[in-house]
Amino acid sequence: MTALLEVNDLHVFYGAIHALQGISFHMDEGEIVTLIGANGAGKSTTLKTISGLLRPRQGNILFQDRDLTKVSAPKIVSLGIVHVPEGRKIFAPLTVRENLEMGAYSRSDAKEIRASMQQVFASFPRLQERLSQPGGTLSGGEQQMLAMGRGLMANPKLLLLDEPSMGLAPLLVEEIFRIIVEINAQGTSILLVEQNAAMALSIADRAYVLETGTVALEGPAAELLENPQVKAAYLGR
Amino acid sequence: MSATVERPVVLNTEGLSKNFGGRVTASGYEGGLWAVRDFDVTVREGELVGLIGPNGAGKTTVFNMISGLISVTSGEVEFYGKKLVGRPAHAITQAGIGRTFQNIRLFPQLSVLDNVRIAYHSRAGYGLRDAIWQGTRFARKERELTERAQELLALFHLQDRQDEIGSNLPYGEQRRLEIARALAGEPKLLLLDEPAAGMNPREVHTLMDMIHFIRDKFKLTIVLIEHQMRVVMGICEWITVMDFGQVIARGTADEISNDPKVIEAYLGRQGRRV
Amino acid sequence: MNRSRFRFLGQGWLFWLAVVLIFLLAQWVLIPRLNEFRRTVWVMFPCIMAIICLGLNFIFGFNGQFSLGQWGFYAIGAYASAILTYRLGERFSYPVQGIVVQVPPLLQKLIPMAEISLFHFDAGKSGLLLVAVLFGAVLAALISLAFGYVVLLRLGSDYFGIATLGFAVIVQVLLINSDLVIPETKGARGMVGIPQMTSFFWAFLFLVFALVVIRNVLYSSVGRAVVSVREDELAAKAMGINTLKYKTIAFVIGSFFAGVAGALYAHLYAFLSPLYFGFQKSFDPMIIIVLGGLGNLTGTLLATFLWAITLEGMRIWLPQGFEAWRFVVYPIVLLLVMLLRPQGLLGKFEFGFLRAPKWPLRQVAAEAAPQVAEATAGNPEPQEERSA
Amino acid sequence: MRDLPSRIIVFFRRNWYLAIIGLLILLWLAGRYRESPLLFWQFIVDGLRLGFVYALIALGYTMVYGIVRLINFAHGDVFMVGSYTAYFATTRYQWGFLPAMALAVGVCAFLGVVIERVAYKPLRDAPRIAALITAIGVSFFLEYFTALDFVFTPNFINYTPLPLKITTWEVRGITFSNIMLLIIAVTTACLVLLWYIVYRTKLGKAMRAVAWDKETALLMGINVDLVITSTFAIGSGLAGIGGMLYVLAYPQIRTFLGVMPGLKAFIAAVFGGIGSIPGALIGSLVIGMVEMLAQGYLSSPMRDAIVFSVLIIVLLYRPTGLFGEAAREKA
Repeated sequence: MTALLEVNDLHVFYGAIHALQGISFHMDEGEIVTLIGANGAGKSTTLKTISGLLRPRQGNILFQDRDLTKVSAPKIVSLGIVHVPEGRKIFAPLTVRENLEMGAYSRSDAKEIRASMQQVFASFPRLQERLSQPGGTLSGGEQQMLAMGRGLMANPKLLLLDEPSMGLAPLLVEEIFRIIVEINAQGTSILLVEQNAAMALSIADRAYVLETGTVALEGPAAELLENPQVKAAYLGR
Repeated sequence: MSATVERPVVLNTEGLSKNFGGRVTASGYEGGLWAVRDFDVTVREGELVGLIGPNGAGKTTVFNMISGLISVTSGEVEFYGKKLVGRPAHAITQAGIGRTFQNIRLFPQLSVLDNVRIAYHSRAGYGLRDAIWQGTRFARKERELTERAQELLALFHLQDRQDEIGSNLPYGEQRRLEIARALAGEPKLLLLDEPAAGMNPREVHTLMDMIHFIRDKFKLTIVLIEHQMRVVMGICEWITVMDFGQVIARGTADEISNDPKVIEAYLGRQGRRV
Repeated sequence: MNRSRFRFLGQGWLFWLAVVLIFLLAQWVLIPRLNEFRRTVWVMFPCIMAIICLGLNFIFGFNGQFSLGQWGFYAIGAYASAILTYRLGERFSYPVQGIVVQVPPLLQKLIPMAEISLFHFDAGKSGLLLVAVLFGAVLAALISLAFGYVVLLRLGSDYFGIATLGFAVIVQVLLINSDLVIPETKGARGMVGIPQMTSFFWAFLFLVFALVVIRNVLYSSVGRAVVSVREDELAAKAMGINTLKYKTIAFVIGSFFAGVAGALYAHLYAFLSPLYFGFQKSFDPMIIIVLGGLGNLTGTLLATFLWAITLEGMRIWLPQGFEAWRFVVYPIVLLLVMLLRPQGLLGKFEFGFLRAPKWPLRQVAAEAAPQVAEATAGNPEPQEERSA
Repeated sequence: MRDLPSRIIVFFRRNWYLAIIGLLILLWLAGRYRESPLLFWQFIVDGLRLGFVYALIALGYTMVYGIVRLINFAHGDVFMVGSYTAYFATTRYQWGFLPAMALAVGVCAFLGVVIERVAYKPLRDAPRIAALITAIGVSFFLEYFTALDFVFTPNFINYTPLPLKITTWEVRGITFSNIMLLIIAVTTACLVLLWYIVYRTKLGKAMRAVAWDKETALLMGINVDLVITSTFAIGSGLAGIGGMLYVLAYPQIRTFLGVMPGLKAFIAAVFGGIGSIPGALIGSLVIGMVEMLAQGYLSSPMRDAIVFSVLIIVLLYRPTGLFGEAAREKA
């Protein structure tokens, strides 16, 4: 079986700053893979490069054997990769419904879009109650749900989640993670970037630890959870 | 904690509230969103107080109101008994309240040294005329203030970086520079807004040591915001928990982590594990 | 022990040498070779324009206030000083003949002047010009203080730009109607008979004056406060800086120099027309400082001269009958420069004296705070803005 | 809107000096009204006519500013090109009214797109001021290039014959013309159409999404470049219609014709709250009427000063214009 996503030797620069210094990893269909690491290790940069917001100077990204490094960001979405950005980035003046519609921008079949919306409501019933409310008036947790629902509206094969738990009450974090597992169970592969390494490792299949733009460690999530190095640096126990 | 009772009150807020988007009508505020409602806190000299809650709970809004960066809708802030509400931000800083920001706000295109020297501005000891003339008084005062800035930088291991541009520093150094800059204003009360954001547990640990160190060295009172319980548990003497703009609990770390209201609204059943 | 004092002067010697050399070269080599018109538009007018641009750069480039109203203060300076000298008129003239040096015949071949007269000037007129410049500049500064106090207090960024543009338009309209109150301005017809007193010496002197004052303010605590407002106004407030005060200071200083430039302009051409102070021209200083690079003094000087020489030079360089193409070529050049160098011609380069003085590293024996571990050494990811 | 009267009372109670100034102006106007009510109403009607034309230009400013935060100084000159297109189509080539208008829309939309691609798009990641300077540059270029002898020449052109017959009639002594009714009808239709596009179509929603956050819009699969280009096309097309209507009402054409209406429409957009469609309309109508009253009762040059003074005063008390979203208090 070929990998769903394969990242080979990725180098990315912000001006003169060498942010990614040769990152390689892969993920198979149906997996939850998580990238953990300190601030500045290059986790968000990796996601932005996969979704086409940043261009690598070297290396390639293969999605179902197709090279993404020359593909435009909107085209990547229509190929089936959706990136839910850090900090949710809700379109505040648009209503919840319009936000969801924007998620389905790359699709044109009205009937299927309606079906997707029903699916999103099944996962996030709270969104249905607030359909005509401007996105900016939702609470932090609801915004995260909207961001994820909006991502799902594109019917992705692969969902890139950047810090979904950021700034949420522990109570809500648990709910969000439960939903992530649920989405994965319905067949969407998930690449998860998390500050909250303990939570991320507890739901992931495999994990990569990034340090200063390179992959420092990799392995099954359960193993890393027990790794003394990881424990000391990222789990705080 | 019986000794704390005699210490003087540094900061006291009463009914501090902030409404965004509401309109003044003859009968008070109408509509809008209450970001903070009736926030009360009392902080005594030398204490280290934690303010926790999820994003959007209103913690940063409280800081912004205390430091005068946004207007206060109602309520009062007292600093060593002096009323602060209505005074401009720079006057509040000069009165002795320093702060840092959640998403580090350095002066991005200025050198590290200038970042700190700006904070010494109100103590520069010369004015526009001296600056234009560049006489001996200017030279002397400028040297004094630069040397003080360099000493402060040395304290934070940044002295070799003085000519570097602020935004080119790595993340950890930016955090330290921001704290150094806040200390340059010689505050009595320091407000730290999520100083541990984006740090791994090991870094958080050293950061907490540093916070203890500066509190003792500069005889500070510190209030810090955090949304991870674990970070504040170890070092804060008192903790206030906020959610949806309101205080839902206050007490010592132990009291908070066993408070049923906090568990229900914030931590969750297994929350203490996280 | 006074080393730091000498640092400030010490770095300056090259600058002052350059100033004197440039002056001598221009006065005795360049100017005699140019005819009256070119002398005015290529040498003297750019000096004046550079003064107004330095002022605007102080406001926009260093303080971050998007002001399109500089032209209004320029007009105020011009008219105020012109009215003053018009009224005082020709009564002031006390020529002073100084030492006249006869140049040896050999040197005459190199320098196309038969004699060099030192101290040959008109004391009365010079005094009158100084008073006029001061009057125009102070009036511009006072009006900017009042306008700034009302507008800076409440408006930011683009809205401030629009309000200041409005100010410039209002000033122009008032000038058109000014003959109702002050008959000698002759309103829309334009004011004539202003004594022509601006020489290269004065234009250059005031340019150096503006440059040194702005440079000195910039690299002091006042200047750092001014710049901090541009960098991050909120953080500046939290550092105890009265941002409103420093916005006002920058605005007033910038307008003061606009007034200086206006006064020199009035006494250069001896004719003022409200048409010249229209809103489309008011973009010129903004264009120049962006070309030279915001917050770059050397760049502003360079861009002003390049701008003036290109724009006026095209009158000569373009083939006969293509005069109308001047303003077709100019925007194309502008576009190309912006597309190729959006950061300005010089980027961050500054001429020595105009650069911020550096302080020596100092090893301080201080008890050090616990080191925060550097797991992140190297590359900060840009921090996402978060709101709470 | 229900509590508007009470809000106005609260406002004036706080800013009593404004109330006094306003009262004086009202008294002065009332005096003029008593002299000749007819003249007063005629000015108002003329002001409305002007205001409806401004609205078409102001919409373009507002849309472009909303999406790329750029004051598109070349917009007034696109408007001028629209006037010339309509003039040549109807006089030299004898086109009918509607085809000529369609041509003006097409030419202006195309011009807008070209300007965006050549002068603004390459600078999207550069400092905002760089794009502003190129906007000024494009404006100069259009004005002076079209003034060349082999293009439109620098001379005034009198628009004769007009493509439609002007009929005027008097209602109680106030003169109306069919041109005015045409202007009102066309502008209203454009407004409704625009409102429909922005709030009801996929493109319009994408425009609002792009205006809020370009990067996230990209992540949703929105072709941001295409959306921005469409915005320029729509805004410039509206300016084309405006250009045609303007020269029908004021039939003298010159290549600098767009400068003042462009500036006024821009002021109107800011006055109404930049980014807001109803704001652009209301702002334009108010500016048009203020301008006509100032011109009628004071003098022609004074009107620019009066318009700007009104703008500055409004901005001082509503820093984002009448209908602008309230400034977010950010910290």
